[in-house]
Parts: sequence; C-alpha cells; structure tokens
Amino acid sequence: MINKVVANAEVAVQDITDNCTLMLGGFGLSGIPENSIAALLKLGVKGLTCISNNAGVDDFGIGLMLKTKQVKKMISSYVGENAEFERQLLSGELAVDLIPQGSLAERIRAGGAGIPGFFTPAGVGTEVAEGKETREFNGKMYLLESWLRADFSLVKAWKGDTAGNLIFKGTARNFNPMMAAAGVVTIAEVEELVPAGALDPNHIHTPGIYVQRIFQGVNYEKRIEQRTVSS
Amino acid sequence: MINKVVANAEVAVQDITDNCTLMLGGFGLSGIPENSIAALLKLGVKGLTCISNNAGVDDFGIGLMLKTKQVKKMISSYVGENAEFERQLLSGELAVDLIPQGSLAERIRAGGAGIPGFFTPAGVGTEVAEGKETREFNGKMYLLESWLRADFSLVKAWKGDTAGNLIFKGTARNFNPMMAAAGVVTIAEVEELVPAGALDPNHIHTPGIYVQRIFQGVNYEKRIEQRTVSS
Amino acid sequence: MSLDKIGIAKRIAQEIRTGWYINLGIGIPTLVANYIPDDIDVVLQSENGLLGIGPFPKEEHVDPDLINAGKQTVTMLDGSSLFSSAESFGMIRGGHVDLTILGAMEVSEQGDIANWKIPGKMVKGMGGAMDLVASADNIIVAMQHVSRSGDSKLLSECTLPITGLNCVKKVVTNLAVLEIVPAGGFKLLETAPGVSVADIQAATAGKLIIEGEIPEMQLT
Amino acid sequence: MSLDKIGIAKRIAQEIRTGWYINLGIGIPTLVANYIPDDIDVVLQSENGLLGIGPFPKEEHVDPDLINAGKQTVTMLDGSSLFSSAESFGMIRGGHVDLTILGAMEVSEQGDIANWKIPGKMVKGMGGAMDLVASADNIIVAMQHVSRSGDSKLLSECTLPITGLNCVKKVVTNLAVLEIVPAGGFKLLETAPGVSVADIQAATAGKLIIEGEIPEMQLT
Repeated sequence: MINKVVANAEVAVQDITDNCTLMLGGFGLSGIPENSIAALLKLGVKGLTCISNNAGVDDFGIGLMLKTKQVKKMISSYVGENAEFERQLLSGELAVDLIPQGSLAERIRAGGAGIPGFFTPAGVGTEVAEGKETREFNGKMYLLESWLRADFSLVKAWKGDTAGNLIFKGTARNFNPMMAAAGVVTIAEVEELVPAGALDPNHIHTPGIYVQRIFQGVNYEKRIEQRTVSS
Repeated sequence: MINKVVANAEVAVQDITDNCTLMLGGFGLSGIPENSIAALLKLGVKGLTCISNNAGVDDFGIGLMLKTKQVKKMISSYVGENAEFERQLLSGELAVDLIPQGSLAERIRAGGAGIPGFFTPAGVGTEVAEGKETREFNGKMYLLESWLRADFSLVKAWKGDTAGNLIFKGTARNFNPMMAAAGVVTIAEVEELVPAGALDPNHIHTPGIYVQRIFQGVNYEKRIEQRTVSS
Repeated sequence: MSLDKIGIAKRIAQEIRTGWYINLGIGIPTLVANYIPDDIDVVLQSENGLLGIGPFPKEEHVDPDLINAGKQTVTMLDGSSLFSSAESFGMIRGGHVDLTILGAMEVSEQGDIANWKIPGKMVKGMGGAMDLVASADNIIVAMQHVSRSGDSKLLSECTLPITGLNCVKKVVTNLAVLEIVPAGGFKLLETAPGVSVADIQAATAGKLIIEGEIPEMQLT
Repeated sequence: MSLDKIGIAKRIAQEIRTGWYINLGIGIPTLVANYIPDDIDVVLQSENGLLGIGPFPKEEHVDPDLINAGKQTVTMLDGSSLFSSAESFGMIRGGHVDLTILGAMEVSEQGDIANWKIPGKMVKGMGGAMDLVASADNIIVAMQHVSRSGDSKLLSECTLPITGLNCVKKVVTNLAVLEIVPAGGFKLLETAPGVSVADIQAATAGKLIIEGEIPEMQLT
C-alpha cells in the first residue's frame, strides 16, 4: 500500500505558498486541523483564501491566522464569533464570501467528485442568487452552484493509517471528508496514526486515495465553544 | 427512537402496487434484496419499472421477476448475464434505459439529496448525450443529468437496528446507501437486526432517517457469479 | 398577558407528531425539545452531522467532538447516527426532515422569511438557514410578534434581506398561533391566554385573517 | 511474431509508476495486475466500491460480499477501504484515479474510443466505461491491433458507437505501443518483438506517425 506519512505538520505544509487557496475542516472549533494551523502560523504565508465553515474565535483556530493577517479572503457560512474578523472586514483588509452551509458542503463535495455544477433550492429569491442561473424543475425553483476546489486541504481525523485512510469521531467529521476529496494536495492530521491494515476497511470514512500526506498530531486542545452540561 | 421494524418481507412490500417505480440495491448478485424480491414474486405486482445496476441472472435476483413478467422497464448500466432479459427485450415486452454506471449512482444520490440536476462528463459525444443539455466548464464539456427517485427502494444491509440505521459489508454496499435515500418508502432487509443503541453511531453507513421499514431477512443464498480462487 | 419564550416553546411542542425527524434552530426552537411529551417519539437532527440529539452531558461526559449546531456540547441516544455535513444537508435538501423550527426577524403574509442579515450591521452569515427554509415542507417560525422597537414582525412584505420565499407554514408568537394560507395572509388560529383578537390585529402589519370564534391556546 | 495477451499485459505493466491508483478493466487489463513489479507500490480500484484489490481468495476465504467489478471473488489488502458506488465514481470523475486501462473495439487517431456497443447485436450496457473514459487523465487501451475479421482497430474515425471522445493517451496492441498525439495520429513508440514497422503500417488504418528509428519492446 502507498505510504503517505510525513514527519509532522511543518513538513506537511512546507510547500504552501502565498496566495494559495486552502480548505480547512471543522465546524466551530470541532474537528479543526489544529496542528496544521499552528504550522501555517510558523510558516508565515500570506494572502491565503480560506474555505472553512467558520473562522474560528479570536484566539483559536483560523482566528489565529486572522490575527497575523495571513488571510486575504474567507469563504464560509457563518463567521460570528470573532472580533478581529469583524475589524478586518470593516476596514477592508479582509474579504468574505458567505455561502449557505448546505451549498458550501455540496460545492466542496462536487469539487472532489468532479461535478462542476449542480442545482440547489437554497438561496432562491435571496441575494445569494444574484448573478446565478435559476431554473425550474418539477415546479420548484433552483440555483446553479459551482464546485469548489483548493490547492491544499487541511483536515483533521480521529484515526488514520499510513495509507491515508481516515476515520472521524462524533460531529468532528463535519466538512472534513468532502474537503479531503476536494484538495489537490490533502494534508490529514490524526490523533492516532496506525499501520495500514489496523483499521477495519468497512469503518473508513475517507479512503486514502484522497490523502496525499498524513501525520500524527500533537497537543490537541479541542477547545469547546459552548460548554453546556446537565446536572 | 422511532421504531421501523416490520415482521417480514411480505408485510414490508404489501402496499407496492402495479406500475410502481422501484430501486433495488446490489451490484451483480452482491448486496441484492433477496427477501424483498421473493416477496414481490409472491405479491405478483406487474408493470414495474426497476432501477438497478444489473438485472440479475436467469434464475436469481431480478431475473426471477423478469421470468414472471412483472417488469416493464429496467434502468441499469449493464444487463449482460440474462438470456430471458434478452428475449423479452428483442420481443418488445421489456424496455431498457442504459445509463453510465457513475451517472446512475450520482443520479440516485442526487434524488436522495434533493439535487434535481448536475453536470457530468460521462457520455459527452455519445448517444447518452442525445437530447441532453451540454455545457462547457473550465474548458471541458459536460452533460446535464437529472435526479432519479423511486416510489419504493428495496435495499439489503449486513446489520441494521430498530431505528433503521444500516451497516453494509464489503462490496455489498454498492448502490444500497444512495437508493435508501432516494426512495419515498425505503424497505431495508438485514442479515442481523439489533436493538437501537447496539451499533456504533460512528460506523453507520445509512442513517435511519432514510429507512421507513426494516426487517431481518432469512435464508440468504448470496449466490456468487464468478467464483475465482487462488491455489 | 403574552407568552414568554417557554410558553412559545410549549405551544410549538404541541405541533409535533410521533415519528417525525425535526431540525430545531438556535434560541426558542432549541427550548421546544424540553416540552415534547414522552409518548411522542421523534428524532432531532443537528445539521453539523448528528441524528438523535440527546440531553446536555453531565460534566464528566463532556466531549468536544460531540456538539450541536449551536456549538453546545450534547450527548447521543440509543439509535443515534453520525455523518458528514454533505450528508446532513442532503437529508435536509432531499426533504427527509419532517419539521423545521426556527426564529425570524420578519415573516411576510406570503410565507417569506428574513432572519439572517440587518443592513448596516455586521453580517455573520446565514449558516444553514437558507438550506433549511428552501428545503423543508413544514416550517414553523418561533418569534416575538413585534420587535423591540415595537414594529410588527408579521408584514405584507419583508423589508430585511430575504432568507427564503414562500416557505413558512405557521408562526407561533408571544401573542398568537397563525397559519400562512396559500393565497397569502396570516390566518389566526389561536390567541395567547389573556390576549385579545384586537391586540393581535394591532400588532400585525400584514393581512390578518380572522374567521369565526378564535380559541385560546391550551397550555399545560 | 506478435504478442499474446500476457505480452500485452506485461508491456502495459511497464507504464505503471509507484504511488498510482489504477482502475483495470475486464480482460487483458485485469492481467496487468500480475506483472506489476514488487517494488512498484500501487493501489487497484474496483468501481463497485473497493480500493486495494488483493489476490483471488483461497477456496476457504471466498466471500460473496467481496467481489471486483468483473463480479469475481477477491480479497483485500492491509490498507484497503470500502465505499459506495457514488463515492467510487466520485473518485473516478474527480480525477483521483491516476491510470485507467481498458479494452476497446476501436480507437481513433483523435483518441476517441468505442467499446460498448455493436449495432445489430444485443447491447449489454456501458457499465462504468463512459464514466472512466470521460474522467481519467491517463487512459491506456489494451487490444488486438486488428479485429478477428482482419480490419484495423486503429482508425481515422471510429465507426462504432462512441464511448468517449479525445481520451485515449496510449494504445498497446499485439503489434506495437502507440501514443496518441494532441494534433491527431498514432505515434509509433515501440514495435513488438519480430514485428516490422511495415507490418504495423499495414495493420493501421488511421494516421501512423513514424519518427526516426523505432525501438523494439523490451519484455522480461
């Protein structure tokens, strides 16, 4: 089996250059590629276009890359929890494309699956539809949406094997599987890296064909945004 | 959790009527809904349109329903292994729509996911493209394909729980997950039916939301078309 | 006497039927879960990839890898399942979710909804709201009848940027339960306890349809 | 002396590079797997939902739930993965498969391929062939240079119904290795042992491009 293992995050991201388009997995702070983000901060690349459902918080996740002004543009569905984001947006330093969450997920899935365009009802009659083709099917209106692809996808999984196969845990799966397929180069960080053959082939969420580099991450913080408990 | 269990195949299929459109899971004879097919033979409904990648063999799978002349039309990608099929097709008793396998899979997936149309390169320049819109994206030509949906989907899984969650085994997964999502009523037969909570939520391939009825099948033959062994 | 948030949530819970898969938005809709009767068997969907949302975890069971769409830590139930965001919105778009309950800033008498953007304010994004309202067959809005500044939120036409067209089926406010009829208009179904039809009329800018005697809500 | 099927398979195996994901069609392409050198690390894809096809099983390990696209019983390897048909063709359509090897009835000098239908004969269907040829960047055709009736299968234009346009990159036949050049034409790269350029010229109806000395295939 083809071996995709690299030593660590620094090695994995080293050829990411200024003005690249990146996809970063995660929903809120759950399932984000913490190690790859840290390595990007260290690498110091600028002018990045980041496709990610959210933009992190001020001091964690993509928020860290906003602080260092490495991000030129965010493509997201919701960017609510970040004051620095708001400041840069209002000052014109940062551009943002807001996309309905389902359309974002499906456009990324389409990118990985070689489907350049598809019709969805989300956004019909709204400003999301501006400039887009609309068409009626079976008496309902739909918008034509296009695929999204990235130069690099940075994803985070629970377990992975040396062949690049990935298994996610809980709701930390979210955007990670589609992004893994939509990156020209996909970098996967995992909490536990195991030999090829150690994962049940039936349990694999992302087949290794989509993953070009894999490494075992370290020091996962897994910060919780809304710690809600019952008594 | 909502309970989807019905007693057996006969009960599960009892409201399927003449001229319905059905989807039947399976690739070749692997992962086909053996029990539901047997119940359809007993029920004797006619004029069925069957969406299935293949049409079984003369004495097994959908081939059994061809013998009893219950099928009006097949929508498939490959129908090679069936003499009765050929006879009925040539005599005009049976209609067939041949669809590229990937387009078939994606059209069914689109049906379940609420996407009425999408662009694919498969079939450009061929007779599959006749009457279909073609469009260029990024310098490559694509066809517009439409979703497929069915009145009833008959799928077969390895394990399932009372809430309708399904896990498939090996390459018997094939078309079953997409078909489960694309049926107005989806009937799942499983080799092993377990209580809700007995399956790891992370391992579930088809969430129960897509399944309206589930039962534990009996007497699986699992016939092999090409038994190839190494010495 | 108008309803508080819990009252609105309790009234909406009465709309729920056994066997339904339900997506609950943030705010009052989330509260609805607390008032679904025990004999009503439903499954709650979280669009970040979970079917079968359980209660909030006990402190020792908090799992950062298990959150709902509001980013709150949650638990699973027997029969829960996990999936990707693409699968989740496939479910939503494909019409597999039976009921969507969400908040709104404005609803029009045509069933249009505005709930994602206020011109001049920082736009945080629509999240999954546009997908939900464009896809669901049964949408109930939970909101206050009038805004903090006293303006009716039930209008002939929305003034704020639209989230979706012709989609809302029912509105439950602190004052009333209203159905949006196909020809256009808010048909008054029930009044909140102690609220008069005249109160509701005064608080409704869009076309209000009043037919016969209007019963008062029965809340337990 | 032209090549037999095994010779064709051996020659195609030389095209394979380490790290590639490869889809092998039925017939000669399937044989290629037997001649990939041990030091070349590749993964074979089966479009019915398996990455990492292993050898045929021993009798006692035959599993009806584990077959390849030719419906033959197979095994898995360490690192294999399983998935649905939609995911499988997503992989193919998305360009993740590095090499596709398949048979053909005809190939044109533009790289068009016909391999699914003969007018007047029972049509069995295209299976996954149209998806594969429309999607793959690197397609090698394995076939006999002429048909059983003696007609060239390398034509200026296909006469049979098309499977895909402008897609074949290389053709390996019992007589030669040929590359399809962007401007159109079969560029002769290698001759089979004991086969002359004149033999190939005589068996090729489409435009044959011969530049300089043509080496003979080196087969082990």
